[in-house]
Amino acid sequence: MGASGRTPARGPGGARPRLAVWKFASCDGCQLTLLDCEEELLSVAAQVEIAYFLEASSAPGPGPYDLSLVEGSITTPDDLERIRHVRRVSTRLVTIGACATAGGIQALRDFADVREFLSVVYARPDYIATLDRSTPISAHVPVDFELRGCPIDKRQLLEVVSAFLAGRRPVVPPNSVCVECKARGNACVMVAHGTPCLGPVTQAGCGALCPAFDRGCYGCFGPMESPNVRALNRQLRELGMSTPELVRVYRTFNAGEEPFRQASEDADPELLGHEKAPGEDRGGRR
Amino acid sequence: MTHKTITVGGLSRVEGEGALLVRARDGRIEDLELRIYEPPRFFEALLRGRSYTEPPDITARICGICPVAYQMSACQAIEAACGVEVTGPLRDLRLLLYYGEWIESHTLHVYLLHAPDFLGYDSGIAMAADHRDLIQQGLALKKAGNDLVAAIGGRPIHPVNVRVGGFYRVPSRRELAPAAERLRRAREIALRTVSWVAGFDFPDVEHGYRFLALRHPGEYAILSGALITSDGGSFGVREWPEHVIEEQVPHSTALHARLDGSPGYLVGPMARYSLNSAQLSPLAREAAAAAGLGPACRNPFLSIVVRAVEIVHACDEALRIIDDLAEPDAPYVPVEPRAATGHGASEAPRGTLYHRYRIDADGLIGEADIVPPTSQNQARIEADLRHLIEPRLDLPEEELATLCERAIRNHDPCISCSAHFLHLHVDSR
Amino acid sequence: MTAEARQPRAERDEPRPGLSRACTPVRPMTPELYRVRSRRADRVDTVTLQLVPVRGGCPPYLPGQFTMLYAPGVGEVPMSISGRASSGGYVHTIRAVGAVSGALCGKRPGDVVGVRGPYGTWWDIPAAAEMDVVVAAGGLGLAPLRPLVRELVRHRSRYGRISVIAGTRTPATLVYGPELARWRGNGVDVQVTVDHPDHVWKGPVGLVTRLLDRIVFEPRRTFAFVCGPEAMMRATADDLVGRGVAARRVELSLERNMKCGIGWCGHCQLGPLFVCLDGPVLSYERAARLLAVKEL
Amino acid sequence: METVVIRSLEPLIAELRARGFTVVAPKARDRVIRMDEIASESELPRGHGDEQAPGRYRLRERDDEMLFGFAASPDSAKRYTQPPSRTLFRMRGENIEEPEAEVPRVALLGIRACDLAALAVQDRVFLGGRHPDPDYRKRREALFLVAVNCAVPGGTCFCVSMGTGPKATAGYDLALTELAGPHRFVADAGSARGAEILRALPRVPAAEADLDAAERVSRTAAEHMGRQVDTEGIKERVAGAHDSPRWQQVASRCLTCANCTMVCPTCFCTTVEDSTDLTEGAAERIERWDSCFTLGFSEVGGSPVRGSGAGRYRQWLTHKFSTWFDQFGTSGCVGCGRCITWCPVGIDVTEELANLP
Ligand SMILES: Cc1cc2nc3c(=O)[nH]c(=O)nc-3n(C[C@H](O)[C@H](O)[C@H](O)COP(=O)(O)OP(=O)(O)OC[C@H]3O[C@@H](n4cnc5c(N)ncnc54)[C@H](O)[C@@H]3O)c2cc1C
Ligand code: SF4
Ligand code: SF4
Ligand code: SF4
Repeated sequence: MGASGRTPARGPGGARPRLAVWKFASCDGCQLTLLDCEEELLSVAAQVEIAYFLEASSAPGPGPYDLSLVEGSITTPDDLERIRHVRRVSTRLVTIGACATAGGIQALRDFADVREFLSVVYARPDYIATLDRSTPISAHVPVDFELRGCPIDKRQLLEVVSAFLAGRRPVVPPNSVCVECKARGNACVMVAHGTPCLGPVTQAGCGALCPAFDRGCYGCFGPMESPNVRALNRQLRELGMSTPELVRVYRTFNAGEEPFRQASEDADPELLGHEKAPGEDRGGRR
Repeated sequence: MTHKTITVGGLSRVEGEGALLVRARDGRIEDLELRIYEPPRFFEALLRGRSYTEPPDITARICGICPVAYQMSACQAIEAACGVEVTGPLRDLRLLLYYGEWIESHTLHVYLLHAPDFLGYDSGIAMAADHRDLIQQGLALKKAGNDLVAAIGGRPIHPVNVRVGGFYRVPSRRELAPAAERLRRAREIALRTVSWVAGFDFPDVEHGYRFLALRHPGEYAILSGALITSDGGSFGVREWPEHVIEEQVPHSTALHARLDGSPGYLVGPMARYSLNSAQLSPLAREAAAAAGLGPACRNPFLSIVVRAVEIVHACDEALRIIDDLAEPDAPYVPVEPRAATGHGASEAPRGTLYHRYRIDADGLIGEADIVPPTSQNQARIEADLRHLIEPRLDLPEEELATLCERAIRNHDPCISCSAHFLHLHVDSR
Repeated sequence: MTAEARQPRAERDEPRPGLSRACTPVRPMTPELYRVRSRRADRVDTVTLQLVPVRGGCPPYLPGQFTMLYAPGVGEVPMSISGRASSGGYVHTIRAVGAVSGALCGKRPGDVVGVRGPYGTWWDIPAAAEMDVVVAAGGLGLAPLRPLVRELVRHRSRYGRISVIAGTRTPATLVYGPELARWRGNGVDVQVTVDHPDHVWKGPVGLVTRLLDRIVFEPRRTFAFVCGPEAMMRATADDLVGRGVAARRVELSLERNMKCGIGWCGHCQLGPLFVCLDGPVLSYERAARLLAVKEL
Repeated sequence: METVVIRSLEPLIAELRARGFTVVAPKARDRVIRMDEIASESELPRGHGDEQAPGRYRLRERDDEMLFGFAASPDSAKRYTQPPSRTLFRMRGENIEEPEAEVPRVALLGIRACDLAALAVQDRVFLGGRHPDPDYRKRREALFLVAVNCAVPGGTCFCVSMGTGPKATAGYDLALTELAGPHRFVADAGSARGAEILRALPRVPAAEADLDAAERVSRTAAEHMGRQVDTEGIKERVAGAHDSPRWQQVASRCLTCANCTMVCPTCFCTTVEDSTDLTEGAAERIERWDSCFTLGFSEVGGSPVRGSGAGRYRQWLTHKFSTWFDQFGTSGCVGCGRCITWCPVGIDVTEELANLP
């Protein structure tokens, strides 16, 4: 995969490239990020034809699209079909956000019984069509690039869009949050006040926001390129985190990312008892 | 015999995705469904077993458009359970954060989603081709809201600085200064926005809405208060479960909320305005009067004016708070868990948002209930549509479909925040 | 060849600490603009570009050196100089493997690219005088070797036997075909082997090292220049050394990640070396130990 | 110029500011002592100390009036000589423009002997080679350095082992030793402009007793190093330890998070990032801090040369204590201890070195 887009994305005859934004199970926050580019929105719109973006326009243009941004995870049988359609009509497909990239918070159902979840919320669960897993887009169709974050970062979104338009590799460094944290000039919250932090195992991109606000990173950008969760877990325990806390901290918005899943299971192997049998297909990726 | 089906598939310019299905026979509507594709995400279920400190971050993810609202209702519900009340400068900061979200969310709706309806464009972006300065001014206003949320919360979507009891760190005056600067300009834009939208052409409709909103003795209620209704009812937040009942109706696509036994009430800007307009800031009241709004508003198409007025109020109040913001002693008040149930409600941009949590002595959540504004308005929106369509069934289908979309957008339904809308795939027979 | 190339090796290996030079007005990280003068597609994924400076002249280079080539807005990568452009500039042969190389390959005559350099060490051609010369290339390793061979051919009489052995994936992926033929006509033994023959290929199949049996050289009086994938270079150098060629007379050109080309970014470190400054051309005597350490 | 005694730093701060320097000095902020802009002596962390251990830093109250009663702060001079990121150039059409380098005129008040040694190392990296960095030179020349000799080394300091402290011996404009009872500073100038500034301040010549007291401060500090390293033959020892099983052991603890390289005052590695502007197709390149702990750092042909944590940790330690000598004729480590304190899991270079064969 990777994003070595060799030729810039251009529509036929040098027309403006056509952009589409799709939504699956999600909170809308990631696609809203596009509308939150207040200073850049009109320039983006001048460079690309925003051809399909239901949140913003009631004139959906027909496919094919040069670049599709996909938000949300796959949780229903219909969506399973729809994502295949999206892939067919898109030259390049980029997933935006933790839902699309890792299954999102709704992937917590993977650790429980979805029927039971249903009955907690709905009196008549039988009306609800849902899959028992929340899976990332890449579990169903090939993806050209995955942009992390819950929500994604606005600068990174613009970077990905402009990189795809210019035909270069997006500059989205997969290293730890610590690199950004130090560049920003934060004092490490773990070292300076013993606050547990997932920064060392989490991918950069947010600009080290949480430490800048005196709290530990909670991993909303998912695992960094070479996360040593075991080593971090030892330290987090030293700082006073209990086993259930450790399990919970990895089971939030990126629970479906393998290293985080692993980390939560490592933290408490016993918790595995009443969950799915090991080895069973987890519907994840990699 | 005429038989007519109107479908508006892929409802646009609403946050989230939905569709409308209307079946009519012989000039009468037989069936009207506002369909929501939003797949269920089970927040209430996945909150069980989590720590009482987690709902602000977790429930923010219900809706990327009003995450602060979720954080505020969640914090207050948990604090109520633990017997803590956040007051003074910390409460002021919360309000400030909330105003930021109001400005952002309302402006998004007014400029990019709703105004194009009145001016005949498909989108705000398309509108920019002819009205670049207008849209740019709207974007600047929106940015002022976002910047305020980011200055206090770290980022506009899913802010990181909110915790049960207050904040992780209190931003310094220096950090707030640029946001304040932008707000001053934003207030001017907001005023211009009111007169701009007041000049739109509005269909002459009025509905006999039954309104529900918070009321606070000292302010135009946003962060907290008690509930009041337009038919004179009032109750405390903790009595919510006795008054508002959510039902799953087989022939409907959503959990329908009933207020004191009957369905079809309305929350949101029109409700707030009609119940509390006297408490708006003087500047906002002036703007409302100049725009021709009376003390109440029952024409849903005018909701865009009400939103604009609320933006003025938010800018005005935010500036007032910033100007006399005191430094809190600590960024948060400690909140110790105890076995109890807590209720919290606040006014999200789209209306009253209620949370309830039962926690145990160790702070683990046993039960969570979240009632978002859109699910409360669902039945009322359908009723609006019926009224609107039935006399106009002869219109060309496309025109009718457009009208319906507009009528839905009047209520700015945020479908993704409907934590438990249904995807119904079988009709009732 | 410029006079510098004739300098003995010791003079180019000055110890750097303490060495200082007046600052140039232009930042060392800012490229000069060059225009694509001509473009030749060598294979499906490989092109040769002639680049000439948009203004001013271009600094002299020595065979083996590289430039940092910038595809505007896409990125900058190291590229060996594979010749001098006829009107004073550089020739680069580029294979499209990723974003930057792909963008460079897409450049057309008239387009502008950025160039910094030339950088790095060069083939020690003077040291090969009077000796048999073995030039071994794997794939596009032929690119930095091309100016070297041309230099050898130009002064053919200074050297003993000259052999060029080249390995390539398939007959179709061979670069510089016509030129190889010309070298052959100029007293150079040119041998080519392929990994995957097609139906017309009649030549040898397999690793480049197997060609060593097919050429003639006197190991004790031989100088070898090797460039290709690292595994190929190590195998070839080991083989040559095994046959009695002194390791200090075997030169390799190494590839490492480079972001600056001038020793600032640290990416190209190989133990004590910066490949951009101390390489890319290194004697096997120095390189063998380093390449033997995993993940150095 | 002779050594003098000054009573207060207020005149010095005022003089520096009058000469157009932004004065940057230690300040207690965010629960650490950090380098930050100050306008007056009152902003210095009087009565604050620190406690440093592997992976641990705590601010402590001191029961005296010392202004500099703590060890190395998380910030070194690196941020001012080599900013975390900078724009290299912009290209529009066929035009390349180089933005003026930002050259803050900063007086660093309270930097330590190890920091000065680190600046000397950086000078070799950025100015000593074939390709000196003109921007670095400008930034470097714009700095005014007021060193303070360490009185209370931290638990992770080992400058004595590295021969870089605790007393500043070169590379400063002014050097101060803080003395108590009465509270005063012994000051001497290390440059002409330092001497000039000193002459402008209210001062008295240092008495024998002052000099003795200052000497005692540095001697005591030298005796209280938190850590030590046996530097005998260290270059060869580390280089020869390629195959030690110790790398695997440390890799099982190392997070490959890169904090150590970010806080290290001499780590200089950077990467570049190219971007294009959506509006007008203008291209830009920035340079930013990078680290040998990232995977992209050594990526060739799509995969990293140093894929394992062990390989990356080995690169870092070997570079600092061995190959740095080959490249720059000096050690890459000045013994400031920052990498030990700020490693979130407390990996200790001195311990790792001691455990190598
Ligand atoms: C001194 C020196 C001289 C050189 N001379 C030449 C020369 O003369 N000619 C020449 O063609 N090359 C030469 N190279 C190699 C050239 O520099 C590289 O091919 C170039 O840097 C590739 O950059 P890129 O941006 O095009 O590819 P990149 O995007 O960096 O990708 C490079 C490779 O990695 C793969 N890749 C990229 N991203 C991923 C990913 N996410 N996952 C998996 N794989 C990925 C690509 O498919 C490709 O195989 C030389 C290198 C050096 C150091
Ligand atoms: S290696 Fe560690 S102790 Fe040495 S200079 Fe760097 S940060 Fe300081
Ligand atoms: S230790 Fe690593 S980051 Fe530091 S200078 Fe060396 S290679 Fe660069
Ligand atoms: S040694 Fe420590 S600070 Fe450095 S990369 Fe490893 S864990 Fe991070």
